[in-house]
Amino acid sequence: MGMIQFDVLTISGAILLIATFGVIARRGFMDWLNAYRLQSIVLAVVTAIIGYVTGIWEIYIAAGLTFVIKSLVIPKVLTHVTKSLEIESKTDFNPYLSLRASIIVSAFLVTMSYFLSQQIPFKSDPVVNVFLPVSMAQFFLGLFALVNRRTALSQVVGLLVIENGLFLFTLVLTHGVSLIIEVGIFADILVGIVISSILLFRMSRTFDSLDVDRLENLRDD
Amino acid sequence: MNSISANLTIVFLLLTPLVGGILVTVFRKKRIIEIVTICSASLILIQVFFILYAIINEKTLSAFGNAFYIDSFGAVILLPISIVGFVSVLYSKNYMGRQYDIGLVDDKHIVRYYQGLSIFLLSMLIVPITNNLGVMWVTVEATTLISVLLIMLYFKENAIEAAWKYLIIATVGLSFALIGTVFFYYANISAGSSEDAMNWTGMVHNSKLFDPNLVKIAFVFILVGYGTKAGLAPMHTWLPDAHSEAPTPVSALLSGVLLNCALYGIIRFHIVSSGTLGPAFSNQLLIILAVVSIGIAAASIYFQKDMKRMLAYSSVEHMGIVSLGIGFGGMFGIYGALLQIINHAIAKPLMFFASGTVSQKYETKVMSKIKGIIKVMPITGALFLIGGFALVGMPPFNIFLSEFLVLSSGFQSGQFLVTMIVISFLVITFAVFLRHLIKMTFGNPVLEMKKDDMGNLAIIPMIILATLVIIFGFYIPEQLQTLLHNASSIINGGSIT
Amino acid sequence: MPSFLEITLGIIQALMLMALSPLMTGIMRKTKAKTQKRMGAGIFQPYYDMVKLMRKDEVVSDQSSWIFRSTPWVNFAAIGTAAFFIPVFLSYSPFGLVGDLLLVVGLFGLARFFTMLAGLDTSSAFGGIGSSREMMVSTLLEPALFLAIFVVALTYGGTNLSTLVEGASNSSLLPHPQLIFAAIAMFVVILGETGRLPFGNHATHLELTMMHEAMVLEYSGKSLALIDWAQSIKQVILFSLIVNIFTPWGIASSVSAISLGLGLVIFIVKISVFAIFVAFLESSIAKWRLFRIPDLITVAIASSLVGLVLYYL
Amino acid sequence: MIENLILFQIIVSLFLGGAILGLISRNGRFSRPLIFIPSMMGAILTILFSVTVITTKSMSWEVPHVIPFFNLEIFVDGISAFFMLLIGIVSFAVSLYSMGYSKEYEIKKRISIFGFLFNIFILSMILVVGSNNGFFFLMFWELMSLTSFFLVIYDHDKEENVKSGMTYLVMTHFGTALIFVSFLLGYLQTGSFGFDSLRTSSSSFPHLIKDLMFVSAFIGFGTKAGIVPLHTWLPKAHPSAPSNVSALMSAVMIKMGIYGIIRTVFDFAGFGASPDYAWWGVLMVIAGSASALIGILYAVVERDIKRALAFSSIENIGIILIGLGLSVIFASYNLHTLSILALVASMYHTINHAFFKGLLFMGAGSVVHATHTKDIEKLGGLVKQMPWTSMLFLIGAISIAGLPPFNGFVSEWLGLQAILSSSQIPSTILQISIAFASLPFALTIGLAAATFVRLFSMIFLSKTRGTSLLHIREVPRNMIAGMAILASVCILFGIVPFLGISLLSTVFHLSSSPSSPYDAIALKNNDMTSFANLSMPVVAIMLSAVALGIFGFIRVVGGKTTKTIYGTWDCGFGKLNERMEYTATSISQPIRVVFKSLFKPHNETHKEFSIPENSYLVKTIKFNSTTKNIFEENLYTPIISSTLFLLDKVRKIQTGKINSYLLYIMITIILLLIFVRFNHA
Repeated sequence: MGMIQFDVLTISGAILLIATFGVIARRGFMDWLNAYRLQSIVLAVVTAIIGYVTGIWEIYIAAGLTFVIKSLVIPKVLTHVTKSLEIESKTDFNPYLSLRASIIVSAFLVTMSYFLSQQIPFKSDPVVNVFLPVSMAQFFLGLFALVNRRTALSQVVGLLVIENGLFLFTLVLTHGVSLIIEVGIFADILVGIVISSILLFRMSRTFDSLDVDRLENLRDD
Repeated sequence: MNSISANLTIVFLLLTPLVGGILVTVFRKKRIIEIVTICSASLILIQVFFILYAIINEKTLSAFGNAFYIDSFGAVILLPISIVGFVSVLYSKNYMGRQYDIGLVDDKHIVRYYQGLSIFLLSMLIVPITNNLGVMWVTVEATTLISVLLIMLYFKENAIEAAWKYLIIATVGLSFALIGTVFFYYANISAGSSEDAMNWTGMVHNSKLFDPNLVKIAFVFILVGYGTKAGLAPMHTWLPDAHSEAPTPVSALLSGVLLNCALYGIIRFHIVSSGTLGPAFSNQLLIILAVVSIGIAAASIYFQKDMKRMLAYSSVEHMGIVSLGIGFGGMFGIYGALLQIINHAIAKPLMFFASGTVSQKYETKVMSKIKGIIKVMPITGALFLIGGFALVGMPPFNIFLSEFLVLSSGFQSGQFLVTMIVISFLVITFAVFLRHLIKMTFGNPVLEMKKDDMGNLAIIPMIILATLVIIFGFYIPEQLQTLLHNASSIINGGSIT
Repeated sequence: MPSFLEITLGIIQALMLMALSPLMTGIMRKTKAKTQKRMGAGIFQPYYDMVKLMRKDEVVSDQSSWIFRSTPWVNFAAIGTAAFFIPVFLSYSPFGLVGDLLLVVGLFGLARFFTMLAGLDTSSAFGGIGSSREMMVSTLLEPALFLAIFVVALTYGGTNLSTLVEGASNSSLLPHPQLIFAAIAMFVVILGETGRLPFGNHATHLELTMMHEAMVLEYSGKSLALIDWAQSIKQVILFSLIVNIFTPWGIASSVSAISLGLGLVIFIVKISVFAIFVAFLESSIAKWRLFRIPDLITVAIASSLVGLVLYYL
Repeated sequence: MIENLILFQIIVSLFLGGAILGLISRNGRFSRPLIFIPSMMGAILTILFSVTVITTKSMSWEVPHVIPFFNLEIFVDGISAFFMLLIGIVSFAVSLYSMGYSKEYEIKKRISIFGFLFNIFILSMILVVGSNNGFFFLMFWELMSLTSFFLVIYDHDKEENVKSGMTYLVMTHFGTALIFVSFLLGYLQTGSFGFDSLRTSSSSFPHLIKDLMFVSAFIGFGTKAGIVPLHTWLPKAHPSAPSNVSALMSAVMIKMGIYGIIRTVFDFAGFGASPDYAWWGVLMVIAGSASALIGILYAVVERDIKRALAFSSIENIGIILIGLGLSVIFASYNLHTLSILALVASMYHTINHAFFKGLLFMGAGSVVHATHTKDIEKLGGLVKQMPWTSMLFLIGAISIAGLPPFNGFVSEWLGLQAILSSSQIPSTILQISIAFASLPFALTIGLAAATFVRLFSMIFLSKTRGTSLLHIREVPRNMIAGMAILASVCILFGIVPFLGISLLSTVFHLSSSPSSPYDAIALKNNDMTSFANLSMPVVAIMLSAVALGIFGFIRVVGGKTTKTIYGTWDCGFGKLNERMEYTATSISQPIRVVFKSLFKPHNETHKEFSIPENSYLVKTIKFNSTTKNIFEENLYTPIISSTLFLLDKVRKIQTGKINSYLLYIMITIILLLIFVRFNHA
């Protein structure tokens, strides 16, 4: 393949990573959602690029799906669910780590995922070489967001980021496995989001807050 | 058996719960849907026994090309699913009926409950019979979602909390599992396999050619991922919450069957990675997690106030013992582990049912408030004792044999230190678990209650299980023995024949 | 199987012990009286007392049961039987085939067991005191006695009394220093077993000093006679044991008229001397506090342990 | 021997039948016969069976493939048969006794459950000594523990019964774990849990393995046998259980521990005749002496009849262990005859203890049955109301106190002789230390006499101390019969030791066995001079002869005299009442003072003065004296509390914060990845 493609891949990967960082850095829920939407769009583009590079047509479908579901449907659902809530409960005022600290940790995680990818010997497949670490990084950053954030909403978003990472990861390594599985995964995620939004709804009813600190009745100490 | 009949078998097996669910949605009358579900559950039971018979005779059964593939190991997992599914449905009638009578749930809930139950069964049935590991992952994830729905059936605060934790942690965990799966797939691809690269059969076939480093990392992801779902410490944290808050029949299914499905995933990949690296690698990982789980369970049981939480922790312990057996390896170890899967799946639902009935009678799950069960409800009390003693591995009940085998294999494989540690943990667990059990069963009830056992439909499922518990204590049928032997040879050799 | 003559001789020895026992008591009483500057009764007084008691009617406590009534008989039977195993003037007793020193100790134990029960049977506080003290003392004496026996048995090769005494008579004490210590222990044990000072005092009926008397306080008439007699037989048995084991000179080792006669005379002399010595000792010391007695017994135990070590080293 | 096999199967089915009949007979009129007659028949057949096995040849039975890997192997050789004989005799007597005893349970609660457990309990003991495979051994062993546990807490209305049952269960399970470890070590060597393979190849094990096997098995079985300091469950469980059950437990069940130790030493752990193994014996002797002394010391101050009996069981187990240990020592120095002597001593004591302790527990049961109290401070004067019970109890007391002419004396005589023979061990240090070990032994014998004088007199003699005797009457006939059986056996084995010794010599294939009941137990020195002789029949004859003689003599000399019944001498005070007589506490007071370091007695006196300022006119004095159990305070409590402390730290990880949970997962994956990176397995 040509130099250009490679550059395109690298650049898009970089953009994706930055978008992910954007998601990590934001506080207010709406900013989150926008960041996530942005990231999803980038993801869709990346998917398309991969499709172009590898020349497997299913991947275009996947890209389309991604664009539709992730950057349109899910944000819509979430905004709908949280319409009734007032702004405070949607904003994550005090995560466990300060912004600066969390950036450092994320940086560490990114390096770790690159390191991890080094462990895995690959045939010289540029797509994999570029995007495997990116997807891993996305994954771990999402996980970190889950660990770090205190409101249920932001945890949902963290889940979504993880899921994006997964999607990219699967895509990169499998070049679109048998489409059934892709769809299955998609469906699972979608249902998961729906259920969690139901839960969010209920939570806001019962606890009139989405603060996960409220969810500490079940414990042993 | 030829491919057609094989296909039919599978189709019927999967259709039964599906149709059951649909019927439930169609007529929304409580009595009817109860009967429908019971029928479908018993149908499943019968079909599973049929399949088992087939497997015992001709080792494997594959349908739709290689999409579905059942070997002895899958059958071993299939058996508890059907049995526990049946008894749970049977028990649900009485249990949910009472909840309904005291107005805790309404018709809408009942319908939703039985729909959920059917789909739950369906998804769990797919896990051990599918050949495609990706599909397996999808179904396991599906079980999570459905069980979350079942847990948050009636929106009590704790139920919501448990559901939330369960959802988040399980999803995160399973995402690890997906990564692992894909890694394995990639390893398979790069090993040069073209089609059915996601199929377990294919993977085991090529496992010799896989890249070791990749497999190592992949297995770690699988272990953490499915381990989260299987409740191996320290990823077990969701388990006590979910099990304690779910409706009792669901808790029985969760701990009796769902955990096994997750372990099934681990063991499948364990076979593959043993094919590549030899068993030593995955064994030590399994042993580490197992010991941690058993220890944490032993520690946590003592301080529990809630009956079902205590049972949940004992599930953690038993999952630990199973993976310990697999980790120790050897004929004894693996056989013991498989036997332990079945035994635990028999004994734990018994305990859950008993505790469910008791907590309905006493209107609390708090153990300190429950006294003198044996006086208030003699039969349930006796069954409660049987289940409890079985769970702590007391002969002449079933779990004794499997634990005996597992521990022996520990010495066989030269893991003296680990075995001694585990034995001491088990002694501690014995003491602390029985302490709660005895305190609840004997003594005098705090307030005067009339003596009854909450109806036959509450008793019968327990009696079925209790009989199995006792019989398996000192007699295991020939067929089951052969089945277990084949299964353990599959795991042991990492060979498919 | 021992010959008829031997058996008769053995029986004669036993009967002789029984016959002699009151005399010893008398001698000791007389000695004490002398040392206390009294005239004192004649040395045959105990015989007269016994006959008198046998002729008297009894008073039996209404609280008491058949245990109380049967005790004197069991008591005498046990101690009387013990008498058969003791070599007196003949260095072996044919009953050595039947029993040994440990059996003798056991028989004493049987007697004591019933005496203690009888003391408690009448529900009088005196009996209680006696039994509870006897309980403690006898318990503590047991190891001392056994260790002493241990030393002796090891030295002379057996708890069979015939073997013991023969071995003793054939060897001199000098090569066996451990026997000295054993003798000390044995002596203390004898004082305790016979309830003499500093353990208890036969002379008084003061509850501070009573042990044996307290237990048998309720007895009268025939029963009392039996009890006293049994007690004095026990005393003689113990005396002759210590005498024959530790000063085995002149005991007859063969059945011939001269040696037998000689042995008899020598035995009586020895045992009387010993009795007098005990009496002197008794009148020269005071009764000890009950909880100082364990110290004395400890001394006994210690000395026999020393004897043991000496034997092995 | 096919007949034996059939007989055995009949026995098993009889007990099972009794169990099932008990279960289905729902407290009906016939429930007691339905339960206990099968068990009686089973017991008789067991006696028959074991006797045939002992006299003819061993029986083996194998049922393959009931469960994977292990076959149900039954193998009854002499030793097993010997213990089966004990089980048979005792359980026969106890079943007979229970016919009457368990009547009250019909009113109080379900006797049917009791019958079920009772039968299964006896059956499980038979199967324990019969089983020839580690797995099934452990299975029956735990079955035995489980059934006995339920029997202990059978009267579960009382909290403390359940508590003590719990202690028992946990401790015995701990023991089982150690036994399991010992089997595992054997399995490691032979690759099978079958006892046969152990027997054949155990001699070739490495020495370390042998030692480990022995130690773990010794601790494990010792827990069941109740050796100090693993004895704490015993004085708790026995009083809680119904008396017939505690008779079975104390007479037979704790002997299973002894059985296990014998098997381990002589069969499994590959004991060899070399001084390397002497320390096994030394360990046993030390443990035995400790148990004997401490057990009896606690018994002598105990107020509760059954607790006192339980403590004395600990003592007797100690004596048995001393004998066993001596025989091991002798064997390891290749002194064959001496080791036989010691073995016979300890086994003889095993027989005896089974009999008289069963008898005594049944006696205690009758007392409780009649008076409904176990506190000897409240008893007294029963000899007039319950002549039979008191008579039989007295026989038991004399036997256990080791006094001639009853059986206790014979075994203790043998034991002492064994200790005396220690002078032939070619090792001075051992000689001296064993000689010193005779000190606690002798002390124990003395204390045992004291204990049972106290028990008997406090229960049966003089005036009652609390409960009124009005409604107390003798127990029903079948209970007396049950006791009488064991009592007569006690006397028999005392007066005719030939029985026991020839039994043992056939069981253990001993070279020297007496020919006729009349010739004495004769121990010889090396120069064939007699070391010691004992011929109990003659002793018995002499005792009676002397008694007759003196009776005649006195009649001749004293002539005929009358007996007058009159009040006890009261110094003319005139109002003797039961509050003035000696109490159980006051009787044992001197001993309590002498051994105060062990009891740590804590006395407190409350005085009330009729005139507060005047401290001379005392109205009431309350005296309260309590003794502590130093083992629970200084050994068990620290261990348990420290364990709980650790557990408490561990379970804290369940914080309830979902973030922390996710963090665990993250950390786990990272750690595992690092682990994988840096380990090259």
